[in-house]
Amino acid sequence: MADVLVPREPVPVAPQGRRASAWYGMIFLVATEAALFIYLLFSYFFLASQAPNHWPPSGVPDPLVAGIDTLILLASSGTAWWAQRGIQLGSSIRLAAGLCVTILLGLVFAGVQGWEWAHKTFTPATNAYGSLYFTTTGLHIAHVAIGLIILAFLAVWAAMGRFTARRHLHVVVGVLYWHFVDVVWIFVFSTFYLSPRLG
Amino acid sequence: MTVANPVEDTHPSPHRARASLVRLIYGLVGAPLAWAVSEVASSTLAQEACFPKTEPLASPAFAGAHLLQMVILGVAFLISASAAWIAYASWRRTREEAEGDTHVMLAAGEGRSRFMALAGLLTSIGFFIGMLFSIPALIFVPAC
Amino acid sequence: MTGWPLSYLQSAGPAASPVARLAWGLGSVSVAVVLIVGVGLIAAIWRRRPSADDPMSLVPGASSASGIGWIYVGLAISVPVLAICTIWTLAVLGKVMHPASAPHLRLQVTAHQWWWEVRYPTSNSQQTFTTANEIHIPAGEPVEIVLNSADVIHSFWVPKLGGKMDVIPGITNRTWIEASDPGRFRGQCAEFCGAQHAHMAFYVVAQPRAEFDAWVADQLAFPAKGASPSQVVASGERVFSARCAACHTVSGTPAGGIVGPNLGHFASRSTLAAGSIPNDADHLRKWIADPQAIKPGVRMPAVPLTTADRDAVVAYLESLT
Amino acid sequence: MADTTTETRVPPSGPDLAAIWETGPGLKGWFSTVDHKEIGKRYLVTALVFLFIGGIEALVMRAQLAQPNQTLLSPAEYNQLFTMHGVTMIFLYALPMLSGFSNYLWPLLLGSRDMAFPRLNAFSYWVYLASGIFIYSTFLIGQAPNVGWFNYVPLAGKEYDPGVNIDVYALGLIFLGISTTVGAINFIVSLMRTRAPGMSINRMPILVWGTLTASVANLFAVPALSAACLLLWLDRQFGMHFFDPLGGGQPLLWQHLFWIFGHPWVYALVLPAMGIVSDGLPTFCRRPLVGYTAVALATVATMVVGFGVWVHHMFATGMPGLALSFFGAASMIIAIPSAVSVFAWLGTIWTGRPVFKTPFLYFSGFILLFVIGGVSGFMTAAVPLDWQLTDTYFVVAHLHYVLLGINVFPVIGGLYYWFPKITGRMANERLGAWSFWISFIGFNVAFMPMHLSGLRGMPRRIYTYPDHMGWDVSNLLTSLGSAILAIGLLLTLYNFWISRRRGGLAGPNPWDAATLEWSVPSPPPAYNFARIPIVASRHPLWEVRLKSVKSQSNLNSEIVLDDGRETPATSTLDAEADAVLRMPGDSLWPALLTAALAGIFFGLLFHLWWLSGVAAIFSIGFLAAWLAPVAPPDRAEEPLVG
Repeated sequence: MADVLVPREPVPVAPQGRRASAWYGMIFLVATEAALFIYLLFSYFFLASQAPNHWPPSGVPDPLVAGIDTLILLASSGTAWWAQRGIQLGSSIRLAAGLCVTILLGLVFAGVQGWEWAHKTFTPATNAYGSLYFTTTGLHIAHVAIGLIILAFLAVWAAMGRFTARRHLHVVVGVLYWHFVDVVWIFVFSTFYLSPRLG
Repeated sequence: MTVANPVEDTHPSPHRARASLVRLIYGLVGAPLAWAVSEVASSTLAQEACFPKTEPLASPAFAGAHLLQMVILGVAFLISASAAWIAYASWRRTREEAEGDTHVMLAAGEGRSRFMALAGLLTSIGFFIGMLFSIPALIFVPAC
Repeated sequence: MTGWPLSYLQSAGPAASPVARLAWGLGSVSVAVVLIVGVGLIAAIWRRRPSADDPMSLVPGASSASGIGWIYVGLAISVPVLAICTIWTLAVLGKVMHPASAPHLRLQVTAHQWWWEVRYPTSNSQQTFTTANEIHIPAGEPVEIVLNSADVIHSFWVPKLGGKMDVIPGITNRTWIEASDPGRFRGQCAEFCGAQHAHMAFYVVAQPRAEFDAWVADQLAFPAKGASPSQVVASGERVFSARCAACHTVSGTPAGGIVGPNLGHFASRSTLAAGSIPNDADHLRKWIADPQAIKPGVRMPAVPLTTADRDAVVAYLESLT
Repeated sequence: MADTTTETRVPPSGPDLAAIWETGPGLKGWFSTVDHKEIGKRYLVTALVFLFIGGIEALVMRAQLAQPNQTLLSPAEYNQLFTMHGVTMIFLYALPMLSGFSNYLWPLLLGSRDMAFPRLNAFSYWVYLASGIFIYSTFLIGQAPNVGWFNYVPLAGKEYDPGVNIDVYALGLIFLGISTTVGAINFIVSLMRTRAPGMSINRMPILVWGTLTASVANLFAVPALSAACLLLWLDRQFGMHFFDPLGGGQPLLWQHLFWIFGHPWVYALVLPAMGIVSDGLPTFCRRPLVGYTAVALATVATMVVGFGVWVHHMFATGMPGLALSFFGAASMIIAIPSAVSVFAWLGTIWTGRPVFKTPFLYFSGFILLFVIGGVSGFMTAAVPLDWQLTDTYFVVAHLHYVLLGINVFPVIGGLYYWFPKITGRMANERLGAWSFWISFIGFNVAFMPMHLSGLRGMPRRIYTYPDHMGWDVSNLLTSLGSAILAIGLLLTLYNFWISRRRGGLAGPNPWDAATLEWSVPSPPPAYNFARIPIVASRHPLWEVRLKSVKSQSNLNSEIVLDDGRETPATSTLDAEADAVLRMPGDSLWPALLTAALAGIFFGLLFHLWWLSGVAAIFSIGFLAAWLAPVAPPDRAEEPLVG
């Protein structure tokens, strides 16, 4: 009876990719983190809809700089993917290089974000909008920072030759997290920079 | 039960090829999602129409909220019905993958595909009935 | 009924009565469900005990009954009952959301930690007056209550006259009450609001229209009428101005503090400290001497006064009829 | 293939497996173990300790409320006590207790050797323990949380509560949320990947369905609480305005976020417990559960609806009646899946042959309490009636019927049920029966009159009450009943204490139960299964005798996997084996990481920013050391059998 349920031929040990527990674990970690951002964005829309006066109180933010920053972050997802493809083809060098470029792009994103912060006319304590803006983007930057730390460790491990074409689960899982950081930014950006333009 | 392939007989779902996973999952989640979205959307609409800012209004801020709520509910009914129909179709294709009729199925749950199909059918019917409970709200409760 | 001042199972007005009927109805359904399931459970348990002599009785699945019929029966009973109860509930909701006719009287009630400020606006803005912890309404008429909070969330609740309505800072909520007949109804803050949440009661006094109008006229008469002030009352007023007026207003006098309740017509109120103790000279003396002993945490401090000064203040306040 | 004569067998346990799987000796072993059974036991014991602490808090409050106008407690003390009672029971007892069951039982029920992430499992326990200590740390200095377990703003804001009382609440629940979240992920992935071959989703025990449902819900619900607590903490520490109407914030935002979390959470507290009953009751009725499909579905459906009813905690907030009606209707239909479960249990008893062992008493008593808690919930679902019922003792009675009736009674029954499996010895039946009847009577004497207090208008959360309100007798009864209930619970603890040494030897399957955990010795070996079972039905140990089951499970399969810590991975729906998982061994990193995280949170609480900073750096280091890539296994592929 074992034939169907238990294959006779050998099965992978410590499987990679989508048969690995860690891959599932990251998917669900991303799901719960996404929920966290959804609740923050819910808070934004809730307070926006109840605001007695105009919203945002400090005027609609200019999306130009943040928009360019968004493109930089999206590009970093591309380079992360390129790095991951590298190790899948067996190149530790390409992995390490790709990760370094990704980290660089991530740092640029964070720097531009810092510039944005410095040029805001309000602070987190000015009003609820300021609290929302700085908390949500701040929490996102915290995720970027964690992502950068992950990528840095991956780059170091890659340089140490810890990954091979067949063993690179850490890369797959870490890059998955980085993609999440990028995707969630699209929603944060749309909420804060684009949605006030709708009405 | 006579099955041509005795090896297949030991599989939890011998007829798994007969019902696609997408259809099984639509049968399972279609109605609950439709219900959840319609409920939250309708009450958000009611909130916005009557208590948009810091004071309750005597009459809705915008006309058509009531109509829109009915439309939302109607769409949700349609989605539930379609989910029920698709689940039923999956059930018909897979209901013989293990012994016993619907009652045995409900009691024992053997046959993984038909389990999912039947569960989808029951879910869809259940949430369809659940949405019926929203109708009196639209009839008896004033907009504001 | 008189024994249960906050019971809502007996109601006294049209905002509460349909709900009281609903409570009895749903309560009866609930009790019936519990009894039916309870009897079924006991019967099921005692129906067929396994016998020690018969080892076969312990073999799993000795009975081939699927038992699925139980679920069918359970659903066949519960779904229609639930549907009927939902329809009834929502019909009652539609009925009690608004009074049958638009209210003529609209009161501004502001909740404070831990007392109620009640403002009676009239068409003439000179003719508004403020009182505390005692709401007079005309019987047989709906009264709209406009609720605001001065600090935290409270909940306005007069069980015999209507359901709760939260009082939330930043938003204005509205509710209505109506007493079909004259009477005195206890109310209570129902949302936890800090140390003295327990002692945040108030009374609604429903009076026949004429009596109510007389009460309003009384409240509007400034300064409070009363016998020509005796010496002790006059001295009490001086002490009050010096020691109490920073927090309390007495309408019609220079005392104008806005932290504590307005004490105009103080003696006309039946209780002290938001329904905590009766309003009489004895209790008032104890209250002024040490409010924290009666209501620990209350915002009113124990103002150090000589016994003579305290007695004078008591006499003064009790003269404010 | 299967050993059909006894259905329970002593596996040919190889010494190799024991050497591979057993925890190392000494203190280091104690801190580094990743054995799910050890972790599960720690969860159970810790949760019982919190039940005990929460119970003492309740008894002190009941002494204060036994009669009107008592002054045993000051309002400040009372407010901390009722808050800590709620926080303890709801956050530190109820869910961790169920996690304890699931941690101990899942791999045994699923036919696996461990959870998908053994180290994460240890981590979730340590964080639970640390956050419990964290939350209680300020209790000792008299500054415990003091505005109720749902902590409404602005009363919880800095202006009205300037001490650390609320900071410890906000930070403590974020901290605990980490434990809940990683635990939930672990359960979900374990379910998806580490079931025995053949255990398709329609053959899983209901307890697994219950915990799965609760875990998925927690994944999406807990972030709402974490977000709310974060925003509150920022409001308090940095003058932000999320909940401050003067700065454009809204107190109601807290209530929405809290209850979006809170309602799914209370279902997470009961669904696994209902699963305990659905799995345990059939053993004592000598027949399979009636309507397995319907009950599994009802479990999931309850949670789906549970996500759409959060506003029923906010009926009195002034939201428009129509908006409330939709939530009221949704709250009504929750009764439908509940009815399915109740009638399935009734049908199981009716068509079975009930055996009066202690677990059966608790399980069948639970059914009645479930129905009572259910119908009072049905009454509060009625919007206009809830305007009267909410915030009175009627709701307090309801939630105690729900949380004690649907959580504590199944939990105690479950402890009696699996006590022989966990300890290898039988609990004392006589003491067990006494404990049930005393607990059951005490519970009802305490909480039935509480409905009456509520119907006569007694508001909740008052530290004292005047006389002549009609509340005297019912409150006295409640206080007496709670003391009786406490005696019953103590009797249970006493029973467990003496039976774990003196009880009769249990053997693998003392109840003649049907599921996989009873196929291994009691207590189970570190590796659980010497040979991974291949499952062919929902009743592997009954199928020979059950007429309705034709297929046969193989409890003596050829899957041994003794080349290291290994367990098979199977596909999610049909459980077809498709890989061999390499499981990590004992590790100190989870405990160390928890210590570092505790440093972060204590630093934030007492504004020791340097401590938080240093601890954060240590956290990153520990995490990196934990997750660093290890040498790959010798072989990339190996056969599962032969």
